[in-house]
Amino acid sequence: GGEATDARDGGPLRIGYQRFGGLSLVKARGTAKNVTWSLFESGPALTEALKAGSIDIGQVGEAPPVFAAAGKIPFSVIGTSEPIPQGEAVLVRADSPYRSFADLRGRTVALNKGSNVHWLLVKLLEANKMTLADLNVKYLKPAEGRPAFDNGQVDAWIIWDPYFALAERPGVRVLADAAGLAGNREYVLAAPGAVKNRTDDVRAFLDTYRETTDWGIAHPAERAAVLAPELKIPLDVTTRALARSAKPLAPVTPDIGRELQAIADSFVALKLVPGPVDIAGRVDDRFTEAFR
Amino acid sequence: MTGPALAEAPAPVVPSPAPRRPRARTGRRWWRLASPVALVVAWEAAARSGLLAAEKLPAPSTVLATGARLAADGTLGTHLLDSLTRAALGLLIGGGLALALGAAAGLLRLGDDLVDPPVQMARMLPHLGLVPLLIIWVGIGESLKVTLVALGAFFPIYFNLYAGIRDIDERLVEAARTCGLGAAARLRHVVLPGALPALFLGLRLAIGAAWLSLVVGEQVNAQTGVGFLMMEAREFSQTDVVVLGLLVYALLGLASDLLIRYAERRTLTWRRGLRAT
Amino acid sequence: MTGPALAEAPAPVVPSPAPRRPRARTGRRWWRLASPVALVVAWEAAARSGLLAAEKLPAPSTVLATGARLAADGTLGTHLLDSLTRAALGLLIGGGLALALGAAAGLLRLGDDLVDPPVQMARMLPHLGLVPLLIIWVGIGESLKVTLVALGAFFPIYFNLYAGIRDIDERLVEAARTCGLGAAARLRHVVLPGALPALFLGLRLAIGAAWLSLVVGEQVNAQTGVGFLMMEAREFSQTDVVVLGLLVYALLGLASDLLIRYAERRTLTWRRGLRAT
Amino acid sequence: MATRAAGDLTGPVLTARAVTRSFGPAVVLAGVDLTVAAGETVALLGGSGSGKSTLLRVLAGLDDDAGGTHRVHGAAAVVFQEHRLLPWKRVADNVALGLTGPGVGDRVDRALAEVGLADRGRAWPAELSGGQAQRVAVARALVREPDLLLLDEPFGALDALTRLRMQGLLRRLRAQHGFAALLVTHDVEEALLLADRVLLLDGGVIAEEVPVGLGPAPSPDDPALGALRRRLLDRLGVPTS
Amino acid sequence: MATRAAGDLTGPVLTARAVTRSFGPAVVLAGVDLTVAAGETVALLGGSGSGKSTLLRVLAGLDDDAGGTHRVHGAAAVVFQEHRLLPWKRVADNVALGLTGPGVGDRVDRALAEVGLADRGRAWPAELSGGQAQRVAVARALVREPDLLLLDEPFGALDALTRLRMQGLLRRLRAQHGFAALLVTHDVEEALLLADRVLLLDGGVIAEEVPVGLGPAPSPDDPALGALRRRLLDRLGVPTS
Ligand SMILES: Nc1ncnc2c1ncn2[C@@H]1O[C@H](COP(=O)(O)OP(=O)(O)OP(=O)(O)O)[C@@H](O)[C@H]1O
Ligand SMILES: Nc1ncnc2c1ncn2[C@@H]1O[C@H](COP(=O)(O)OP(=O)(O)OP(=O)(O)O)[C@@H](O)[C@H]1O
Ligand SMILES: [Mg+2]
Ligand SMILES: [Mg+2]
Repeated sequence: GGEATDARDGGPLRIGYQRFGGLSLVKARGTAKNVTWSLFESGPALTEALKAGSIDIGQVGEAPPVFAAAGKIPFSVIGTSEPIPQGEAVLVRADSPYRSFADLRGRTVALNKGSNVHWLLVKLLEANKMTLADLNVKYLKPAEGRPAFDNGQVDAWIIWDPYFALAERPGVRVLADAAGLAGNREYVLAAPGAVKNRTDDVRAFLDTYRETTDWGIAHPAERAAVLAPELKIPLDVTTRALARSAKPLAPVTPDIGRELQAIADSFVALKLVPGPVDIAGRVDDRFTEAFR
Repeated sequence: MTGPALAEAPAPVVPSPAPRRPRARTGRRWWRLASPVALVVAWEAAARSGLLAAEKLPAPSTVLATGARLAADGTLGTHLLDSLTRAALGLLIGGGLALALGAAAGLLRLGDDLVDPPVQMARMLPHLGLVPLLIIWVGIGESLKVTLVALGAFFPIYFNLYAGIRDIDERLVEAARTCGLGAAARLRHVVLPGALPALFLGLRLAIGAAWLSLVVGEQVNAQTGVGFLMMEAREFSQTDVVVLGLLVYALLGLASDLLIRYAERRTLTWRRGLRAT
Repeated sequence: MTGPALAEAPAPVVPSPAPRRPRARTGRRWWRLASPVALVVAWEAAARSGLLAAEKLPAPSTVLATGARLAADGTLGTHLLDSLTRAALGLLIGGGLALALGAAAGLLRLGDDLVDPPVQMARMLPHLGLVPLLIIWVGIGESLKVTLVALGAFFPIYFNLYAGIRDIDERLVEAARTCGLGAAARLRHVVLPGALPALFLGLRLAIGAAWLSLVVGEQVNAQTGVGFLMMEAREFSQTDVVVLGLLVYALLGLASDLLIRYAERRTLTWRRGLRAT
Repeated sequence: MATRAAGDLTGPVLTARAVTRSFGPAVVLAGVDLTVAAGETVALLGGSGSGKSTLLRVLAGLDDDAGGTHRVHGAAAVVFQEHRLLPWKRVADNVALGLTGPGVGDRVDRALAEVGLADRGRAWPAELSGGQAQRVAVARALVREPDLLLLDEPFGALDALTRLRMQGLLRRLRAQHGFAALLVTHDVEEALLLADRVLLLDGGVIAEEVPVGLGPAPSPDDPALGALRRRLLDRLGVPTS
Repeated sequence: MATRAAGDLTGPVLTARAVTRSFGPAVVLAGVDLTVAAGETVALLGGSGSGKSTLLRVLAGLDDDAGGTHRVHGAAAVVFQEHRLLPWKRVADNVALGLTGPGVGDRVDRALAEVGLADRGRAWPAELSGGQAQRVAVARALVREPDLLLLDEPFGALDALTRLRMQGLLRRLRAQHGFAALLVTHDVEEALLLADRVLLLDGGVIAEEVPVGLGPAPSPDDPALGALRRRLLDRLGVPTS
């Protein structure tokens, strides 16, 4: 029941962010005024707080909005980013015999459930004419997937940046990324109360967000220098991850709605989410100005 | 009681009129249901009247309906069975280790010096913190879940057993020694029965800890189990299934408690504590 | 001891030659460090020799170096302080509630009937399962973490207190009654000291549960705390920091144990249990 | 020596009517009637397991399952058959249990001195010998200067000398403070030396009542005492050659 | 009646030399020398807190902190001052504790019958009266037919009649089985009636040794007994008019 709690006028805007999402640069540079920051380990955890009315604005990957909509969580999609297909990938060990995703038939694959990589998996299966039954899927959070992958308990790991960049070491090979398969955009979600009652505050914040993102794209070296200590990741890893994953913001358009709806329908068909989901109707374009 | 007459106190053999006690106790047992029932009724009323928003806490009737649905299609049964298997296995392993080490530390000075300090240090290690290491050591399969349960069950049993053994009246042990009981017999006839109440308490806490650990464990690469059911429901904000899971845990808690109470009644008939007044 | 001579047993006032005991006990306390030290040495040796791969378990020296680094830049201190604050607050709240309810249930028949059944049901609810509901009820801020700690700390204290009260020798309570002690005075002079050993045990278990709960709690929207530090390290597979976190927990466990042992020694001087042989 | 208060004048300090108590099918007390006048000392004899301790518990108001009526007028203090000292309190604190007001420390010290344990105030109960613990329990009862003392074999674990001293103490304090006492004892001699009246509990009822009336400080060699002793021992089934 | 085994012929069943024990600065036993011959009954008298129970514990091998040497030749059984029954075992199981072999049930039943508790075998210790519990403890010691019985006031909580019976029982069993006994008692009469020798513990040492020699079944009216009694009471500090 967010409406009552998230419309507190005057108070700081409550932002939920994930490590390495576009918002973390805003947090790291401290450019936004009158906001509070909450860190979440994954998209599903962030949408859960959205449901509880604990945050006003949050940023997630591709799949979480679909799962959240399936969970009848009240929110609207108010912004997105350019596609980031190089920001997620299927990793295998370099000395493994797998040359393509199809070689993984019958193998164990680890990924985080309900995240952007989940959609990538669906697209990979589709592209290779496989089904979920052809793989032995292990749902592991990033923190669990890494040791499992490193110790050979799974054959492949589908993961996003920065965990992707962190795991990308000698001995690890990228089997495939999302290029040509999934958009891997970031989405900005907002609680309905904030959208309705604090339109101006939200807009001001989004303006800051876009300015900061643009500054980052213009100053990649400084951006990495600011973010590395905030993320507590080595500078070279940060630089590499940012180089491929930091993309400009984009406004939500009907196309975006259709893209999301396709994901949702596909998930429904695969029975990954219960019941039909209307995600296109969640797209709210009243803040598009801020993202152009 | 062997008979109404006392050998050396020839009290008149008048059977006492009304054995009220057992009746009163049965009455009391039912009366203990009052507060849970009242809680559920208040909860249902609050939900129906709209005082309690459905997404904050669904009404008990909703939860029960969900439960009936999941039970009917067999989902609940499967998940429950898997969770129970893991819990039982983990309890067995963790409890067995706790019994062995707790007895060693409680009974033998050498055991105390060797076993207790590392256990004291390990006691505070939270399972969740161990998960990444456990993944490396035991993998992400069933053994991970069972290990977590065993870890959770170990400590309450170990500590209660240790304390229970240390609490035993030394004078009784001495008496047993003078009766010619060797170490093993003393263990069986004095230490074990004396530590039994504490052990039961440890078992109770261990069962709770086992479930808690299982919920942690069933978050990691599980496809079955009540913990998985709840986590999945959490992802789709199906609060009714989450609450159903909690209800299942609560009922399991109650069932295990009744079991332990029964075992206690069977084995601890001799006790008389401070009766509540 | 007031003096060497016993009033009615005019034993010769020969001071006994060697008060060996205290010395022996100190010796024993140091000796208790043997097995933890041995474990650490074996671990270091295994790591150095390459028997234990660094990503399986980093060497103690690596962990210590990491610890020194984090301690030097103040990170460790800040996180520790935040975790300690949360743990203390939660322990205070959960422990206070447990004391009140445990005493009510242990002492009063009405309290037992009203309080105990719901507590028995709630006992099995795993914190993690409650997290989605707690997020809705108390939000994702500090109160969530404190609530989780309080929940974790509640049950061991409640159960041990309850059992401790039930275990008190009824005959001592009777004696106190005949000495004119009212309910409050009996509580203070008989029930409380009698239940104190059990209460200490409950406190030990509660401290462990508090940390465990905190690790769960510090996974949800925390920016500080040892749990957060570990989670962050986990995400980036910094095994040394994870192990450092575990080490911090272990040391906290040891510290709290020493504290409680000290408190026990102060308050439970009168006890003599089965001495380990 | 002060005069003993005449019970009949000030009214009874303890009345019990038709007290019954059974454990399951076993009836231990089948209807006990009992009156103790103020200042009077009554000794209660009876075989082992005849119900003496049970009766004392009932009279002390500790047994809710007993039938019949009983009443203590004034304050009562109890010495149980086991010492029942709180193991977590030092001897002096055990004696002081429940006492308030100024001068408690002094009173406790005096009571301990009277039972010959002046220097054991700071000992733990577990450090006492059997007889010492029993004397502490007696001190704990005496220090509260009650109207009625209920004593369950208070001198059972004492050697002859200490026993005599304690008997003397009891007699002296009774003379000073005029309290009444119900004394369970196994020692017929002790009953006759201390009591104004001896009751015999048998078959769950008071089977015999023997007034003693030997005066305030009887001598053990009084011939009247010999006769009484023989009568009581006879009644108890002890062969008296 | 069978003849008592002459201790000097078969060698001592208990020897103790220079036994010492102190608690902190308080020396309780300052060097006790003691020998008990096979089949001999020795009574140990002493003031309350003089160290009798401490000595018994040492002799039973329960005290590791004691100095000196002591040895029991053969099997010993102990009756402690408190009954020390295991609360979680029924009376019969308490008596049977540690016994093995066929016929244990019968032996236990017989022992319980001998102490007058034939029908309480299935009771819990908490359901016994003080005297009953003490008798069960005696039965537990007797049933194992030891070479040496260490008894710490075994009859302290018994009424006159039961006490006489128990004394008779002890005498009878000793005659039958020829065991030796070290009997701590507060009752000088009892000591003289049961023992071959009476020891007096005082100041941490055996201060006095009195051979009794009244024959196997002395009468309480034996004039020799009167003289011995007076001597012992004198030594204990009790005024004997
Ligand atoms: N809780 C109980 N349950 C069953 N029987 C009991 C219980 N308490 C006492 N009894 C029985 O009641 C009878 C009377 O016991 P009580 O303690 O009053 O005897 P007593 O006269 O004090 O004996 P003693 O002189 O040996 O102390 C005994 O036969 C005892 O076994
Ligand atoms: N654990 C202990 N710590 C300190 N002093 C003790 C301890 N145990 C016994 N004592 C003291 O040792 C002395 C001897 O005690 P013991 O029990 O042997 O006396 P006893 O002769 O059996 O007396 P009683 O006839 O009263 O039973 C007593 O003064 C007692 O206070
Ligand atoms: Mg009695
Ligand atoms: Mg003694």
